Amino acid sequence: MNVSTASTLVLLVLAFPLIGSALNGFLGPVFGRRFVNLAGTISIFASFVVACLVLANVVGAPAGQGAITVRLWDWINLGGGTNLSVGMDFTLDALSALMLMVITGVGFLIHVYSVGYMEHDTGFARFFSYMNFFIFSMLMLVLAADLLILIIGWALVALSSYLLIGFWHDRPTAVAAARKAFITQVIGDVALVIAAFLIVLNTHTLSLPNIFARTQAFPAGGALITGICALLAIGAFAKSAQFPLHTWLPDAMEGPTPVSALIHAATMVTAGVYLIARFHVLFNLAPVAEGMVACVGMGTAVMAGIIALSQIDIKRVIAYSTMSQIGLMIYAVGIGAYSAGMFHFAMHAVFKALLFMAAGNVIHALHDEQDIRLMGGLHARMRWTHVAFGAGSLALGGFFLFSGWFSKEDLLGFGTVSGPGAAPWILYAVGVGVNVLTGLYAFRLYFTVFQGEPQTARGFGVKEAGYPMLIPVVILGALSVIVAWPLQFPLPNTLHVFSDFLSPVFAGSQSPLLHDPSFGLALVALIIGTAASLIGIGLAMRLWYEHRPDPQVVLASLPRVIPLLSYNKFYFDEIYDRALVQPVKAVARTARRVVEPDVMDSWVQGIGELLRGFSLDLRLVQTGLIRDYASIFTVFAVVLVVVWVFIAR
Amino acid sequence: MLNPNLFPYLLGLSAFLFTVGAMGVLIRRNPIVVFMCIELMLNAGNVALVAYGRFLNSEEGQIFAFMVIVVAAAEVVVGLALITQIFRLGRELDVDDLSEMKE
Amino acid sequence: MNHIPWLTLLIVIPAGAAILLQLVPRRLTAVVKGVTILATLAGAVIVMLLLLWMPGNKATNGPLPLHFQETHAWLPALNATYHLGIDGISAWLLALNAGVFLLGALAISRKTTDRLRFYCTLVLLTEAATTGVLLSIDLLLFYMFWEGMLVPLYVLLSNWGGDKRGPATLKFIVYTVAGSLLMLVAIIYLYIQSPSGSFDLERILAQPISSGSAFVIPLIHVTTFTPKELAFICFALAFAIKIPIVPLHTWLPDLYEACPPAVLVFFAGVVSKLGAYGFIRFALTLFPGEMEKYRFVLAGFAVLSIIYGALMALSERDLKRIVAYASISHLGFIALGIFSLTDNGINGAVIQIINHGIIISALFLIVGYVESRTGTRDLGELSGLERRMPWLYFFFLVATLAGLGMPGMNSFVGEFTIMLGAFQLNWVYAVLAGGGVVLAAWYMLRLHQGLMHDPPKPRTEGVHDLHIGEGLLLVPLVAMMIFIGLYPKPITDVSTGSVNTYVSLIQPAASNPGTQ
Amino acid sequence: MLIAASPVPLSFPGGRDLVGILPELVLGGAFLVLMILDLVIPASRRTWLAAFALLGIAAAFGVTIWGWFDASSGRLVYSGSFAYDRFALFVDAILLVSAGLVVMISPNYLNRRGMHYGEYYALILAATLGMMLLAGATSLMVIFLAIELLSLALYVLSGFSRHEERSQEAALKYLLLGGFASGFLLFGMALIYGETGHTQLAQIAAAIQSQTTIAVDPLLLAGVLLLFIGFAFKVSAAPFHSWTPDVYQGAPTSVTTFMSVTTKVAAFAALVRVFTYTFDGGGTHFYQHWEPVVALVAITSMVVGNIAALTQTSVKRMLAYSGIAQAGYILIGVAVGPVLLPSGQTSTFGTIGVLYYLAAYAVSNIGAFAVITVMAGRGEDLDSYDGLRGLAHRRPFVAASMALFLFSLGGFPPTAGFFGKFLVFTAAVNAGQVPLALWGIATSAVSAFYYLRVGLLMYQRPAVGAEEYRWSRTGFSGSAVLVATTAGTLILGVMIVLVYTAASASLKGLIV
Amino acid sequence: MTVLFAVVIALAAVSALGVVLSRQTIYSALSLVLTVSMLAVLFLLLNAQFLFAVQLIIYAGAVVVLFVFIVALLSPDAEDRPTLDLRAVIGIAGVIVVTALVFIAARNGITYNTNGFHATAVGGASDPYHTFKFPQDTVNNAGNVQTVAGQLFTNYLLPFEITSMLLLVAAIGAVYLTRRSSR
Repeated sequence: MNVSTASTLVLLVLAFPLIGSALNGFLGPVFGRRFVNLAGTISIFASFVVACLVLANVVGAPAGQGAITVRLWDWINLGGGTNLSVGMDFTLDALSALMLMVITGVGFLIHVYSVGYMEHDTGFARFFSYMNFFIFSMLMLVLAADLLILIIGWALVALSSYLLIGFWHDRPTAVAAARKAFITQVIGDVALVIAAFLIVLNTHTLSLPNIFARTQAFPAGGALITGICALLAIGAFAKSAQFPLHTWLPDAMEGPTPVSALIHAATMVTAGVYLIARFHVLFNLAPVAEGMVACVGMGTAVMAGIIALSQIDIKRVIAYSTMSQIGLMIYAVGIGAYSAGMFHFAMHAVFKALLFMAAGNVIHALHDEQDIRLMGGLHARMRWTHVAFGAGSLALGGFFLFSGWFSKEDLLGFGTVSGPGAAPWILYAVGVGVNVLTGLYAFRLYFTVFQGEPQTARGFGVKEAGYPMLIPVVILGALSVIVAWPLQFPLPNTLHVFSDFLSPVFAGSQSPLLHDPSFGLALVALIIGTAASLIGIGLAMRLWYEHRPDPQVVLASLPRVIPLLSYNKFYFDEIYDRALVQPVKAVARTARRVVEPDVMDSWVQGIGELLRGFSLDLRLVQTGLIRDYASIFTVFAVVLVVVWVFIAR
Repeated sequence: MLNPNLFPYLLGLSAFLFTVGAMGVLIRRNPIVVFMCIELMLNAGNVALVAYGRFLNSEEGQIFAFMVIVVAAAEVVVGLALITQIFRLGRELDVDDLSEMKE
Repeated sequence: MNHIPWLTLLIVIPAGAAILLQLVPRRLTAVVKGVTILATLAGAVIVMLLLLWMPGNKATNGPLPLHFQETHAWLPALNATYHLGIDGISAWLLALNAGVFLLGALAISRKTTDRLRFYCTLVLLTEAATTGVLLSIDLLLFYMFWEGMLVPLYVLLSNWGGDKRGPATLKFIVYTVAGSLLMLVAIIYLYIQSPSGSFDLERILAQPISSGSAFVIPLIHVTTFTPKELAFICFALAFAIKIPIVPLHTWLPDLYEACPPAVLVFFAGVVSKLGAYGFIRFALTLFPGEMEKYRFVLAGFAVLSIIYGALMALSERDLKRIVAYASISHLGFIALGIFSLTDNGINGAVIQIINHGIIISALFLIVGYVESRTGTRDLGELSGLERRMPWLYFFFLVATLAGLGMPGMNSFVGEFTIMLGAFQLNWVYAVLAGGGVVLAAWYMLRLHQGLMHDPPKPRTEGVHDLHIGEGLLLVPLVAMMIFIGLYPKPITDVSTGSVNTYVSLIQPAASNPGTQ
Repeated sequence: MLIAASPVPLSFPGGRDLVGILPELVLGGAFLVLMILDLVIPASRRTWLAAFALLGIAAAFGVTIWGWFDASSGRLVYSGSFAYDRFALFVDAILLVSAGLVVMISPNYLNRRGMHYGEYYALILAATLGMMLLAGATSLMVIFLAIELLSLALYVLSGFSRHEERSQEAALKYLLLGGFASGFLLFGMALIYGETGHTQLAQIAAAIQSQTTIAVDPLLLAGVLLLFIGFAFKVSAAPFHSWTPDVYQGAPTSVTTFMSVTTKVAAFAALVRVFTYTFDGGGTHFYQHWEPVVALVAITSMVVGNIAALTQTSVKRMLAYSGIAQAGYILIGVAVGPVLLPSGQTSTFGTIGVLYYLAAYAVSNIGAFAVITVMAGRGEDLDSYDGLRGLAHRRPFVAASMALFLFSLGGFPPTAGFFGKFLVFTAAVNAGQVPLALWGIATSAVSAFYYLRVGLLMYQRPAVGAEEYRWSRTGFSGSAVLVATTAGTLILGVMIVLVYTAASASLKGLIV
Repeated sequence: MTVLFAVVIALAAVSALGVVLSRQTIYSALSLVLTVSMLAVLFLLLNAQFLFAVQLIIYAGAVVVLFVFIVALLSPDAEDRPTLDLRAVIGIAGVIVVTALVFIAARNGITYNTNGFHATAVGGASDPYHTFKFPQDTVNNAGNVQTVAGQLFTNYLLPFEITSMLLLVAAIGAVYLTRRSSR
């Protein structure tokens, strides 16, 4: 494909959602609901079509021609060199094409779903405007060929997430959650910005191709490159809700469910994975940073899994599962298994969006009830949803031949061959544990919600959701079963369409942590992993379906600390509040109450008071008595003359 | 005839008259007396002028002194007129009483 | 280029209009306002033309990249000349100046402003003065405008505004006067010391001024500053007070609190930028060595302003005070960019000067609308306005995002480049400034959400949305915020050349990346 | 030191001498005629006297202008006791304009105060005459007599409201302290005469310059300083200022207007002539002996005046203190003395600064006082700050002009005051006396506070129900004066060249 | 001759003290008469005959008499005891110090320079000041009124004329201030 086509495609794919957003925002309130529904969905569909064209172009491109970068306009030019010079650059290659497909595809389905979900909400226009705007910014993120442009997209998705989390702005909790999410994102942005400084000052460019072309500026494994990668990773963690910066994601569930499905499951939160994959050239130069990333990813996976086991809000459970799955992806890209990570991302996008939308159906049917303890027995009353949710859970749990299984086993398989020393093995072992955990919480949710008997009167009266909300669910349900089959099989030298598709992107450099696994080893790993998933699912079945043993009993048998930590999310919110938020607020308060009046302004006031005092004293001297005046006169005259003339010499 | 060493005594006298007059202005409260003290000061000036003129062998001193006497007379006229006017307004003859405006 | 004295026109038009206004009867408020708008509009148009005709980066024969120069003898006895000129930096400040005053003129409400004609007269005189500050190259002329600006401002501030305006105005004037008088002494010193014996900046720069020998405190024999350094410190103080840089800022919040929004639009929009401009145009050119020597200290104070202003904005409850402290924080960024003494930093400062002018005007307009509708500025009594005023919500949202340096918005461009420059100075400054950015997100959201979200409170029940006129005032501002965010190149294309010249005045040691 | 003086040859005054004092002659003639007229003109027509006085002043002004071109290179008249040079004529012009303005605002005011008598104008003319003589005096005798002439007239004028105790008190204070001061003045003159043997400034200068060593006769120096103290009293420079606030407050406002300006102008002219140009010692740095004292007094005045003004609540007293401060600033110009530049020629910034400052001060201060004169209600003075509260809402233009005058006094561009300050500061820095300039800076910053505070009062909206001061109508002459002073303040602030060149030109012909 | 000087000077000084210290206003006035008369005599001794006359006529004759009138008119028996307070003490000290300093300064041509004070006998060669000499010329002759007058009406005409103006102003002022406000 040539530049002109590429730029047309880029413009189109970006323009549709933006136009849709503007139409909905400004004209939506005027033209009403139908207009909004159409504009909102069609714009995304159009963009999806363009994405397909892009994919076609990329796939159809001759070898080595798959990647193309277009400059829409010069953004800023301070003379080049260390002086900033940036263009509005976008790139089309396999990676961005894949992202485009997932974002627009899943995004379109979720928009369709939203039509049903938001049909009773008065703010529909605003909602669709925001959603379209999110798609736009997400596309900008993934298409950006310049770090600065990428940062813009990076922040714009955070913005739309902020807007959507706080969509119901009469709920103080929603508002607070939105603010929390946004500020966390800003921290990530700052990290990215500083990384950008280091990059531009050393490579004299911010355009991604040039950066990757000028890696000789960084001594491999040096402090500089490690720092850069660490900063990039922090940005990724903030976006992907990884360990230190993860607390915003569960609160983000305050937003409407489609939002959770689209932003906080399928697309935005996985941007971190994309970022690291995109910057793999740099990461491959910094093994330390890679290791850090891998550990954080795996650690988050475990932590989130443990927390997910004890949450009672249906959406939060899924949210933590998301966090855990993303942890795995991060682990993958950390150890250098980029295509595996991206594969899991794609699969996860499908089944996690599905799970959220199905959960949305449930919530909707139960009139906004989110407490799973009050659910149950929905399998009979919401068949389609139940089936879809089940499929999704199986995929999530990594059940044999479900999409999740392919991607997760593929990913863990690479874990076996990552890096020197024992650490990788430990990580791998933990990964297997995560498999078990996944099965557990996935099916705890499934069983408690759909099996058993309804816990509340309302549970008996539930009805299946309407078509707009059902069709996407069903489609995704189907996909989550079959989508992986033609793409990838988790064993080397078998089916690897997907990795081949991405290989031109990652062929450039190879992570020092990773070497190709032998077939046998991969097979063993595959068996172990599959077994682990089955174990997890089975355990869940015994505990929450057959109640043999009853979960409460098991819980009681465990040391109290584990459920406590798990239920309270390891107290992260409290710790941050005590350690960061309150101190800053206290400092600010002191600044206003003490520093401003008593320090900053004090010397001004002081001088004023001083002069006033002098002035009053001078008034006292001015007694109005002639003799006093004459005395003053004489004294000073004599002093001046006598002292100056006769003594001071 | 005239002893040059006399000069310091004349100048000393003028300084004495001047300072005494100034002290009088400071310590006396009756405006009329204050006025007299001012006259003393002017006279001190005259003494200096004349003495200098004598020893300088120039008549400027005398002429200057003459002018000063005229000035003194004029000042006295106006001053005493003011004092009587104030007395008419029913004020004490006391400069410490004239302190309506202060600070 | 045609021989019309454009720059003189820029000064004369508002001043002339001010005089013309006296002929208009008081009652014809429409005419009064019309004349004001026309005058400001004419200025804006001229500035636009100048920007178009601006010959890119072509440096002129003088030491400064000046264009459209006008030089006439003014005080031959003192070698003070009537010397006007603009370069890539002042051109943009002029544009901002003209735009903001046009906005201020449009924002005048004929109903609520009493003594409208007097008001308009003062506004126009202020514009003339600020324009003069931006145009004059001759130090004495500059000082005349710089100080003379206070006269109309004083009358303006002491006549319209809140209850506490009296003391606030006095504080502002005395504070500023103290600073500028110091500058006056410095100017005189330069005049006496410069071999050319002239007040004309270019003539002074032509022959460098010897820094003189440092004063030594007797007895303890501590070597203090050289005379030239002291002169520099005087200049720096004057400009720092005007910006203002913490800890010289205490006049600002009180004043902004007492100031009517229509005045704030151009007061906060332009007047506070003049300090920054002074740093670039005069401190940088006259004292390159000293700037380089003290850049770390100055940058430290700038960072202090960023953080401190942010913290104060985080803890204040009065809307105007919040915005005031926010503006202190932003101005800290501008100062940081200048003190980094790098192309990036100074270009960023130029961009940010424009951005801040736009943003702060918008914010103050919005605050004004809110106050006029709800009758309060207490954040605690306001909430849930989004339902009542969706349009205001939209404009305010954009302004907020711009204010917190949202990438894609205008101030991100400025802050990014500034922080890059600061990073070249020393990475610590950039990191601290980054902390300031995070705090900015915090307090801007606190302001925005506190005003817009949560269930409405009694005071915010019955309010109505913006009038079309009010909205139209905000539209261009918001448009600019977004446009500059997406396409800042036009600005920097004009400014870069000049900035290069200014930076090249500093020893190379200052401008190389000091990162590793 | 003594020059053995044989009787000098007698020189009989002739026509050239009369030409030399032509402006003074005209004014003196007007003075005499006016007294006659006072006898014949009925009481109800006294405004005619004002008109006539104005006429006389105008005539004298015209003669002065003619003299400016006539006396391009000045000459000494009356055998060296009076100078007919541009310096004197420049100062004369300022004095005459000020006197004219004051005469214009007087009739209405005096009528309202019920003391409209012909003597008023006579005394004003006499005082102006004395000041003009002082401006041109080149002999200690003439200086002394001129000072006494203007003082006597002012004593009576400040007591002009005969039945008001404040006025009488002010007059007596002024008289007693003035006499006291003139005692010092006289003694100083006596010492100078004795130690140099002459009363003519030219010969005194010669005598001082003939003494080439640094060694200085203490009595001579004492005389110089006493002389300076006498002048300092007249220009009301701290610490010899104590009389000023009381007298300014007690005297009728129109009189205060007159003396607050003209006395300073004349006395400073004499100061420049005597100190900067006579006692400079030519090559022998004699001025080093008195210059520090002058600088000290200057600093004291700036500090005391400005700080004391901070807490005043009476407009007249505030302006009095501001006058003290202004005297300090002008003294800077005197203190730096003549600076010998490395290039060889002497820099005259100081003197030009003094002259410019005097002109600026004249217009601004007369304007400020004129406002409170013409605004003063029937039978009382407008004195307390409260009297100005809300003025801007009743009389916007008067208030605006008042604000302008205050700005000028505070030294803000583009008003006249700025350039006066600027020039004296330049002179100080030029003479290497940066501390002096810095004192000026600091105090100016302080001064902004109280000047602008008054402005705020005027622009305060009067509280509902609170009764306002009863301001009088401006009247034609009053508005004319305000317009004139406003215009002057602005012109001196913007078109600096006019006065600046005049001032510098007036120095070319300056002779002692 | 010298004795006469001594007596006159002493009397003048004492009577001056009398002016300041006497408690009755009228006494002050009378001692002022004595002072001015003594000064008149002094002038005579110093060959200033004209001044001698003027002093007697104007001062003793007019001024002090005016004083006496006013005193008699306004406060015939005003008690004004000068109190010996701090002010007075300082004043007395001032009197002594200043007089002494002036006397010394006049007696020895005190000059100062960087090395500090130098005192040399009056008329000494190293005394740049006070080298008095008395050529027997017209000025110092007895009866030099003519000379003075000649100077007064030629070289010093302007000051002389100014005095006339001065007296006129004084007259106007006095008349204005004291007349009953009938007109």
